[in-house]
Amino acid sequence: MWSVIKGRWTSPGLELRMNVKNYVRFEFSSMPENVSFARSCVGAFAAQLDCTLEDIEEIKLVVSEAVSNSIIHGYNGSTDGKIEVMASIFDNGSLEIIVKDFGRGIENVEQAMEPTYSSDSSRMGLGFTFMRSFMDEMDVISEPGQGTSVRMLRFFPSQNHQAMA
Amino acid sequence: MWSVIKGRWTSPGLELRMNVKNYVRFEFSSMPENVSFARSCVGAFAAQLDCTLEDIEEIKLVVSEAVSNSIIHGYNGSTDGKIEVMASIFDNGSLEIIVKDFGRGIENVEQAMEPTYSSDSSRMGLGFTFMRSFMDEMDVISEPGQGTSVRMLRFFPSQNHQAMA
Amino acid sequence: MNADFKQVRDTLVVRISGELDMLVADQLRQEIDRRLDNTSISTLILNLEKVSFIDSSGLGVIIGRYKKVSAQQGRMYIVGACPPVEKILHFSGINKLVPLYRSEKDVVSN
Amino acid sequence: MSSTHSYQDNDELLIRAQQGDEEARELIYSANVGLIYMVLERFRGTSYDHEDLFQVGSIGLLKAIDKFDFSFQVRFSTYAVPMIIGEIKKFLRDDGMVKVQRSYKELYGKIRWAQEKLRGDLGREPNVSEIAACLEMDKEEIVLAMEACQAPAYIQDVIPGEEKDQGSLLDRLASEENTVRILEQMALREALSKLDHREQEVILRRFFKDETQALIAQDLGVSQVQISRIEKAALQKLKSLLGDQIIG
Ligand SMILES: Nc1ncnc2c1ncn2[C@@H]1O[C@H](COP(=O)(O)OP(=O)(O)OP(=O)(O)O)[C@@H](O)[C@H]1O
Ligand SMILES: Nc1ncnc2c1ncn2[C@@H]1O[C@H](COP(=O)(O)OP(=O)(O)OP(=O)(O)O)[C@@H](O)[C@H]1O
Ligand SMILES: [Mg+2]
Ligand SMILES: [Mg+2]
Repeated sequence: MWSVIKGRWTSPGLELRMNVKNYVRFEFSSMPENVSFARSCVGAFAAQLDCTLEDIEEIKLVVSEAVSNSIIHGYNGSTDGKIEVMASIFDNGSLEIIVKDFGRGIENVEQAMEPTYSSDSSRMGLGFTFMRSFMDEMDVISEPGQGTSVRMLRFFPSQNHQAMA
Repeated sequence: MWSVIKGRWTSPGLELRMNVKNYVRFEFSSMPENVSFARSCVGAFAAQLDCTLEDIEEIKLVVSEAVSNSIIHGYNGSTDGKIEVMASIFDNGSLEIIVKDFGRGIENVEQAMEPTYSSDSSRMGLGFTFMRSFMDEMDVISEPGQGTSVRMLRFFPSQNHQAMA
Repeated sequence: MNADFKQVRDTLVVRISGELDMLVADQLRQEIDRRLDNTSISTLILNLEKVSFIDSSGLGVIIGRYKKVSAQQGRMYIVGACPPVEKILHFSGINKLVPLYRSEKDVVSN
Repeated sequence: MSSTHSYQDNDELLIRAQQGDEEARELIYSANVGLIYMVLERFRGTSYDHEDLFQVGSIGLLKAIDKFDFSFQVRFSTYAVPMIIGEIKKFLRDDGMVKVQRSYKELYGKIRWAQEKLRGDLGREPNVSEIAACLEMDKEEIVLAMEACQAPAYIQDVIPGEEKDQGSLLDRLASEENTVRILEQMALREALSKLDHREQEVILRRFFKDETQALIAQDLGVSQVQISRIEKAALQKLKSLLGDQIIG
C-alpha cells in the first residue's frame, strides 16, 4: 500500500533518494494518549540520522501536528480509528514521514493548508503551517470520506556528505 | 494475523483481561539500529501504564532481548528480515508484548529457553531467562523455517486497583 | 556508543558511553581485544558511568573480556555503573566475577 | 471561513506603521501579539525557554509589520504567522544546539530529583505519571530523557552502595559457583563444537544425559568398544582444549 502512495508522490527530485536505508511503520488507535507516543517514537527513529537534538524536537513537533489532526479532524475525536505512521531514512540522509488516517478526509486541501485557516473556530489553524515550516517538502493527499495522508520530507545533509560535496 | 496468535495463546486466566484499552503495532527491518528504537518505543508506550521508571527499564530490557534474538538468531544477522512488535494495554492494567519474526525458527524451544543455553558459543544464553524473569508470563511459538513469536505479559496493578482490592 | 581508551603502563581503562546492546557489542569487543592482544595488560577497567542501558549482548562482551583477561592472569573491574545497569550486572551474577566499584579512584585505592 | 480571531487586521494602522509612525507600529504589534502566543503554544512541554521564544517571535512579528505588502492579497495574520515561525526556527537552528543539550542534561537531573522527592513524599517508588505531573512533562519524554544517562549526578545522589541482591534469576544463577559454571559451560560448548559429529554425540549422551555406552552403541550401530574408544579420544581432545581445570 505504501509503495502505491510513494509512486504517486514520486517527483523528479525524489528519485535520486529513493534508496530506503531503514524504515519503520506503525499503527495505533486514534486515542489522544497516542499523540505523544507517536512523536516520541518518530523522534527515537530520527535519532539514527546525523542530526541535532533540536532537529529531533522539530520532527516531533510536526508528527504531533499531523497525528493530532488525524484524531481531531479525521476521526472527530472518536478513539477507535486507525492511524498509520511510516518513517523512512534514505541513503542520502533524508527522512520521510507519512501520517495516514482513514477518516473523514479534507474537502479543500489548499484552503486547509492556509496559515490560520481552521474548520474549528476554537482552533488556531497552525498545524499545517508548522509542518510546512519545519520540513523541506510536504504533500497532502486526501479524499473526502476515505481519509488523509500527509507526507513530509526533510533533508539532513550528513557531516560526511557535506565534506564530500 | 495477530488475532489468530492471540487465539492460540488464550488461556483461562487471559480471558479475564482480554479488553484491549490501547495498542500499538509496528514493523521494521532487522537492522541492529532498530533494537534501540524498538525498546524506546515500547518503553514510551508502557509509560501510559501505572508503572515506575524501573518497570520501564525492565520492559525495555525484555524487548531488547527478544528483538536482538530475532536479528541475531532468526535472521542470522541479515538486515532485510521483517520484525513485528505488538504491544497492548488491557483494561486491568496488564501489558502484552509480542515480538515476531519470519526467520529460521527454533528446533527445540524448551532447550532454547534453558538458562545459559545458547546455540552460539560466544553468547551467554541469558536472553530468554531475562524475559522470563522480568515478565509474569512468557510463551514462545516457533516453527523451524517459518519464524518465531515471543509473547510476554506483565501485570501492573494500578494504585487504584490496589486500593480497591 | 562511544569508547575512549586510556592505557597507563599495564592498565587499560575503557570509558564507554551510550547503550551497550547488540548494535555496538561487536565493535566494542574488537576494539578491546585489539588492545588486549597487542599490548601486555594486567588490569582492565571498564568505566560504565555513561552507559545508560545494557542487555545480554553487552554482558556477553564483558564476560568474554573477563575470560580473556583471566586467562592471561590479569584482573578486571567495572566502575561507575548506574542503577539500571548495576541491577543487570547483579542479576546476571557478573558482579561476583568482576568487582564493581564506584569510580576509577576507588579501584586504585583498593 | 468559520475561523474567528481575537486579533485584528488594521490596514490603516499598518500603512501608518510602515511610514514610520511608531505609535501605529506599537498598536499593530499589541493587536497581533496574540499570534506569537498562538505559535508559542506549540512549544509547550518542549525543552525550549519560553521567554527566549517570545523575544524571537516578537522579532518575527515586527518584521512582518515592516514587510507586509497589500499586493499579497492575504490577511496580515496569514503573512505574519509563517514569519514568526520562521524566525523561531532560525533561532532554534542557530542557537539551539548547546542549549538543548544542556537542557536535556538538566531534564535528566530534574527527573532524578522529582523521583527522589516523590519517593520521600509517597513512601514508595513514584510511577512515571506522577513524575510527569510533578515536572509538567510528557510521560514519554520522561522515558526517553532517561536514556541520556548523566552519570556523575547519578552516582553521588543515587547509588547508596548497598547490595541489591534481589530477584529470582540471581537466586538461581548468581552464586559464584553457578557463574563459574556458566563460564565453564560456555567454554565447554566452544570446545565441543570443535569435536566431530560422532564425538559430540557420544560426549553429550554419556555425560549430559547419563546414557550407557551400550545404549549409544546400539543406536549408532557400532560396538561398545568403539564407543569407548570414541569417548576416550573425545575427552582427550576436550582436555587439551579446555585445560585441566574444567574436566579434572
Ligand atoms: N487528517 C485530517 N482529516 C480531516 N481534516 C483535516 C485533517 N488534517 C487537517 N484537516 C483540516 O485542515 C484544517 C487545518 O489544519 P491545521 O492543522 O492547519 O489547523 P487546525 O488543526 O484546525 O488547528 P491547530 O492545528 O492550530 O490546532 C483543519 O481545521 C481541518 O479542517
Ligand atoms: N528469534 C529466534 N529465532 C531463532 N532462534 C532463536 C530465536 N530466539 C532465540 N533463539 C535460540 O534460542 C537460544 C537462546 O536464546 P537466548 O536469548 O536465551 O540466548 P542467546 O541469544 O543465545 O544469548 P544472549 O541472549 O545471552 O546473548 C539462542 O541461542 C537461539 O539458538
Ligand atoms: Mg491541526
Ligand atoms: Mg538472546
